[in-house]
Amino acid sequence: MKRAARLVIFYTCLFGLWALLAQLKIWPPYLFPTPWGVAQELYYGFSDHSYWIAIAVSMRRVLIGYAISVVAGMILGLGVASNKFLEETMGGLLVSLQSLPSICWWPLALLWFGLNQKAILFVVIMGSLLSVTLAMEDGRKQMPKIYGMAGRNLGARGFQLFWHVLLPASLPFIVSGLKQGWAFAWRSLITAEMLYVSLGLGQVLMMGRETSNMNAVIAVMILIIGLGYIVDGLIFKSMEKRLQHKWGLTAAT
Amino acid sequence: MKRAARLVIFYTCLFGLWALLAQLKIWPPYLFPTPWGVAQELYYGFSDHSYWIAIAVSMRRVLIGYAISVVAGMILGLGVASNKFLEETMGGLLVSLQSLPSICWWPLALLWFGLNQKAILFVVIMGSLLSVTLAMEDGRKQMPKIYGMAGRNLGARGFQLFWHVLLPASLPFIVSGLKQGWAFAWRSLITAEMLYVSLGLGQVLMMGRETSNMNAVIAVMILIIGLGYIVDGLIFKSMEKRLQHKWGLTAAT
Amino acid sequence: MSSNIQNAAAPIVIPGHRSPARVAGPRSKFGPASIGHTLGHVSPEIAKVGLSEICLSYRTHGGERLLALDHINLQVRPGEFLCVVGPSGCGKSTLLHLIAGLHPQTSGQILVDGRPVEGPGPDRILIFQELGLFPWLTVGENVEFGMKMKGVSKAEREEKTRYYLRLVHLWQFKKSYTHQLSGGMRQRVALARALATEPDVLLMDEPFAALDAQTRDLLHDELERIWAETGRTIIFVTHNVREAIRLGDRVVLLTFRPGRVKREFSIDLPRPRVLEDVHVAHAARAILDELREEINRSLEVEYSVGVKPHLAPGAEQ
Amino acid sequence: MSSNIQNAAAPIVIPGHRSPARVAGPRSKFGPASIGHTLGHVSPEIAKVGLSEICLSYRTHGGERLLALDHINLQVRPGEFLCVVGPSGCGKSTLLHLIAGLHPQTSGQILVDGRPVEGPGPDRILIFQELGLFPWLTVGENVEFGMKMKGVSKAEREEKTRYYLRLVHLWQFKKSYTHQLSGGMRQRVALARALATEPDVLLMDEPFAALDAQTRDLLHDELERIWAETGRTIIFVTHNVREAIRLGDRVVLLTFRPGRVKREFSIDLPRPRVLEDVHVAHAARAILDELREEINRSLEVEYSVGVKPHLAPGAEQ
Amino acid sequence: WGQRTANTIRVGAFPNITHSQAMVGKANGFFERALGPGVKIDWKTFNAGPAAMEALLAGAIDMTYIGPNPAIQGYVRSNGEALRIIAGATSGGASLVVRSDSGIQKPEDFHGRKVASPQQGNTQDVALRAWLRAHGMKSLDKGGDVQVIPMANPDQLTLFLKKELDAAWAPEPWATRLIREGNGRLFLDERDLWPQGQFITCHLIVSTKFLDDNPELVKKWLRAHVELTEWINGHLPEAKKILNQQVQAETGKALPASELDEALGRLEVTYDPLRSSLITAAKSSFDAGFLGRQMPDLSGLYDLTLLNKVLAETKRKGIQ
Ligand SMILES: Nc1ncnc2c1ncn2[C@@H]1O[C@H](COP(=O)(O)OP(=O)(O)OP(=O)(O)O)[C@@H](O)[C@H]1O
Ligand SMILES: Nc1ncnc2c1ncn2[C@@H]1O[C@H](COP(=O)(O)OP(=O)(O)OP(=O)(O)O)[C@@H](O)[C@H]1O
Ligand SMILES: [Mg+2]
Ligand SMILES: [Mg+2]
Repeated sequence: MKRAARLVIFYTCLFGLWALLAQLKIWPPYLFPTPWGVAQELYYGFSDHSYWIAIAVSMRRVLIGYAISVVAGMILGLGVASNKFLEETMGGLLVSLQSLPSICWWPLALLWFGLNQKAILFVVIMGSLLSVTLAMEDGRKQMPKIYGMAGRNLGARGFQLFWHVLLPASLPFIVSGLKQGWAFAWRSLITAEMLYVSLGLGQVLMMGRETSNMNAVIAVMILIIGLGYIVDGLIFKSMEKRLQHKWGLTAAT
Repeated sequence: MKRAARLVIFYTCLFGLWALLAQLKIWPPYLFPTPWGVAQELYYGFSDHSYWIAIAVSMRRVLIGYAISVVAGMILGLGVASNKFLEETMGGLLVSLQSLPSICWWPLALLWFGLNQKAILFVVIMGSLLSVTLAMEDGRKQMPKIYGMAGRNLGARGFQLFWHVLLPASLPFIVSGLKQGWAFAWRSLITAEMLYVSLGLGQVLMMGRETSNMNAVIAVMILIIGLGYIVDGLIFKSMEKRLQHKWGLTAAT
Repeated sequence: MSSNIQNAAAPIVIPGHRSPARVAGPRSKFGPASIGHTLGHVSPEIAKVGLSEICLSYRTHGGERLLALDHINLQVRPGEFLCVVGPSGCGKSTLLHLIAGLHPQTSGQILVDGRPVEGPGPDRILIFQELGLFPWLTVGENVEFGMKMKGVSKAEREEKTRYYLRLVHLWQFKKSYTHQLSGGMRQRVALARALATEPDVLLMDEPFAALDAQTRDLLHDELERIWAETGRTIIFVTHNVREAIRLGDRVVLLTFRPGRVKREFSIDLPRPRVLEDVHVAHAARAILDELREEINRSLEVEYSVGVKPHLAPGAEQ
Repeated sequence: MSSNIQNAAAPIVIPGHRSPARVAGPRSKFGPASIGHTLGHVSPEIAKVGLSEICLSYRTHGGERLLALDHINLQVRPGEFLCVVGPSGCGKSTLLHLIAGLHPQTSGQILVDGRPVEGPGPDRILIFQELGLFPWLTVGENVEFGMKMKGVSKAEREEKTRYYLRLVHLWQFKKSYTHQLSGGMRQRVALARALATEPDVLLMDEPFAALDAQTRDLLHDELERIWAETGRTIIFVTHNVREAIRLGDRVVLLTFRPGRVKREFSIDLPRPRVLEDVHVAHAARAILDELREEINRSLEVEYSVGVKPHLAPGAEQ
Repeated sequence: WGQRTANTIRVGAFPNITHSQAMVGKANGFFERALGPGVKIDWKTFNAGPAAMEALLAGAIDMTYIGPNPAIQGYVRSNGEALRIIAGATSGGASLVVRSDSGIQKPEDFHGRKVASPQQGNTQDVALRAWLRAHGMKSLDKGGDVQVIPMANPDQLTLFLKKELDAAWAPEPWATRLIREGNGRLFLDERDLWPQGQFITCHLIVSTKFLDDNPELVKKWLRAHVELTEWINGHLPEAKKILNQQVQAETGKALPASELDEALGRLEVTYDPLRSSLITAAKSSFDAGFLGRQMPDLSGLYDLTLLNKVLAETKRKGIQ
């Protein structure tokens, strides 16, 4: 109950501040939209279903792309952390490859897949894959040695060792990295959707910008934040809670 | 020596593969540039100093923006992890705010700062700040409880506790998060530099796209990768080495 | 023999029943209460550490609660060397955590110097059973840590670090990281770290468990000397009854889950005592007998819900 | 008394000098070599575990190397219960790690069943001094872990988990996570986990260090019973000399850094033995005397470079 | 012809008034009807030239409406292989707008000012630089004192309002928006700089391969394109309505009627590719340093045979 109250207070204050700033008219409303302008935009967007469609399309893309990134990133990360050759060669490139803006991958995506969903998925995957890989590698490397030793000592080998020991032992790292990967995936998706208009929130954002419709821009921001909030709550927060419960990272009394 | 040899082999193979693919002419060279085309582009870019300037300008921006993000992100992350109110309100928003593409911050940056370096810095900071915050928060939360207890038991309080215990205890997480933040900073920088052309590698990339000059696009990619590689080696790798040495995460025999 | 050990007050606390501490309880068969100081008379006012009606329960799986400590009443005199023994899992570590102020108790009150404990303080330093050394610091820096937090000057810190690292025979390893040490060496670093902070109250949770007999003996002597010289109050948890008798002014025996004070023994043997001494052995027997009772009770709990695996008849120690 | 303990072979190995194991060394004053089986005759062929000329050095700060084990020669018979004692930091844990195949030795050869050790194997299970329990698994899942890796069926796993958790009195805690256990309880989980895997060779690194006397006694009996019933080979590291004598067929004493085999004692006391027994106490004294020599040597090393802090005269145990 | 003709044609366009034929044709199904039932049109929407050009070069689309600059760049980069311009689409529609309170009255007032263009090296950017040069001024990066700031159109509006920009060379509808919403004033209509007030803003390009493989299809498209162009010119009010509806459908926001009128008033819909204006623009682009070290040969850029065939068949005047 108290938690809910605190949340209500926080968001009320936030919106109040926004409304106040908008009311003061320091900036004209098409530069600094009012909450009610944005609310109206959201209302229209939802009532003509265009926002629902945009959300459905973008969520589908980001979820598929992200899921592939997570699986592939984990495998890659494990490879990099356990294979000396890969570590020396790929390992040093992970951070820098991850620094490449998504737009760099777009020509390649077009070349390989043409203008379609796959190209967008490719950009999303390239945007988040190496982030997950990095997290996995770091998790694997910075995991206390004792877990690996205990696992091997008890007979775990190869995939078993990975699945039953290395993965759970580095889960605290991985969960942290997964969040970053999620953010990367969204950003890449929006970039891709802005390059090639094919529904999705990126399109709404682009069009809002193209038509100088700040209400729409803010509406999309709110939608992205809202979706992130839900996913964070459903996936990451609950993973963290489980982790903290198991590992005893919260007070138990 | 062996390490160097392996690296040489790896990169030779990589370029060989590239050259081979380019030589096979599966795709025309304006889609899939040849290594020598890119080499020439790099040569011209460096000999007329434009790449040097672009690198200097971009590096300066990314380093300043990133440094600010790191400091502010750590403070914020610690706040979020230790203050219940902040955690419940801000904490749930971190992932979703971090998911916002940089382009969303750009109108705000223009509004607040106008046309100058600060606007670009703002975008870079907004791009990486919350990533560092997330890492710090996760590090702080998933740190084994015993360190905090031992620190408090030995009389550490407030800032002392943060500086001497919480920070070093969560350093493995933080280093991992710093890498992700670095990647975010670069991506945001390039986005900003593409929106408002003011020297920098983003401009070179933009021009490459504008003029359908894939050689220039690949050249910029190589420059970004190269810079990332150097920074990774100078900063992150050495931080990791130190950490692994201290914490005994590498074999000691 | 029997005059050397004295059962001062062992109120058997009935669960949920609030019995005041320190009323006369059943006397131990080892001797009259008249010998030695009467522990029952440590009033809460003069006590260095006073626990009254302390309960603590942990959350466990499925939302149940596990009662770890049940109405603990205990007064520790200033300068007293109190040893706490009890079966594994009875709540000894928990008790020290509470006194150190690391968690809040579920109910009851803990007073140190007459003031309620509201968190950790530099006057009470705990040696954790898990040690809690900082892996990012060298051995020397670990030992310095508490002093640094107190603001001790660099020169003094260095001097004390040397002194205490020598004391635990680890001066040579001052620049090593903790992962480079053996189990026993780590335990000695934790000991040095706590001693170097020079607190009023030293809370020690099985600090010698990983040490070989000889090293432990040497450190017993050192600890006793430091205690005698500085007048510190020490609460010492151990599973080794002889060790408790070797060191303690008084030994408190906790019951098996939930932990209650089953009995207190006042140890009046002259110091320095010797671990292998017959008097110590004899005194230990009395405590061990009580302890065995507790263990048997724990086995009953354990096996009350199923078939008992083959168990050899209880051994003698 | 003196017939109960036998110093079988204690070749004092000179550093760097390759002396064959098991040649006759100086005899202990406790008795002739004729009593009990002659340990010197365990040939490498029939040995379950054979170490020859094992050296191990660790990298330390500043690039120096610390010699932890120095030309260790040791043959363990199939079904033997070998105890290893030695001063803290002498290399006992390191030795077990090597046999478990967790690091490579610097030089020398380790044979198990005549084959060189090339990594960990399910035939050799180690109980780590740091336990190495998995915090993401419940107590029950931790115990099951090794069996799961071996591919034991679910039903059998459950049965064994119950059996071994009962054995260590923790069946009630099967659904708890390890952070919810006390130090001693964790140690018992690690014990159950290793026993449940039912390896040929059990390597135990101070497995009872955190247990109270009574619980330890019970587990001594259980361990001895399991050993007798299954004919497992056990290498048992302890800092408790009495415990070594209570359990071992043979006790090996390692020297202070670098660890060498200082002396071996064959324990011929009839089983079951009792920890508090005078025979055990008497036998312990011999080993303790040797141990004291080592500790004194360690102190010399420690204080050779500075002022010695006040040290009480060596205690008696 | 022996080639199997495609049954799908992938066409790019922007939801923008300079892409009038595409928007109107999309809205009323004009092209579908013209191509017949056997051919499916796969419309791809882009926001900017480079993305459309990337897609064309990568073979992800067959044909697109696009501005002159990306077309030249694509042609030059592919050594004349990848694409051909086959018809014009719109002419005009770019203006130099100054902020009303900037105090700029005559060209000399531009000294020391900040002037925006949409993108470095794009059509308007090149026009701006050429115009500055013609008036004896140079941009900052060429040693002059006029600060040419390439930046996205929406951001120009923001900065007009923040009074951080003094002028902008902008395409429609942005020029109109800058005037109406950004407190701007029309300083120069680019049409005034060109003979007959015509210069190419958007044209239709097709990938060479598609053109070679499917000339019939392309021809059908061109015929529809020509007819649609004339229809629009003949039914302007109706066309405007359809155009605005389509733009709203794709961008979520319609232009206010008056803005639309004003913007379209500076535009002309035409199928004439206005080759000479493109060649002139390419020359300026080369002078500004955006076309490499050597003036490229643009002789093969146009392939107007099909257009001329269509024009001849429908008894219209051909284009040289
Ligand atoms: N964090 C926790 N969550 C739940 N239960 C806990 C927790 N910590 C301890 N317990 C339970 O509390 C009881 C007492 O634990 P404590 O560590 O105080 O025992 P102890 O007397 O120190 O035992 P030992 O001698 O084995 O160290 C145990 O039964 C244990 O299972
Ligand atoms: N990872 C390591 N790096 C460097 N030195 C190490 C490392 N592990 C152990 N040592 C050193 O090796 C020596 C032997 O350590 P080991 O843990 O084998 O001792 P031990 O006999 O088990 O001692 P204890 O009884 O205290 O557990 C010690 O001096 C220790 O400092
Ligand atoms: Mg404990
Ligand atoms: Mg050890």
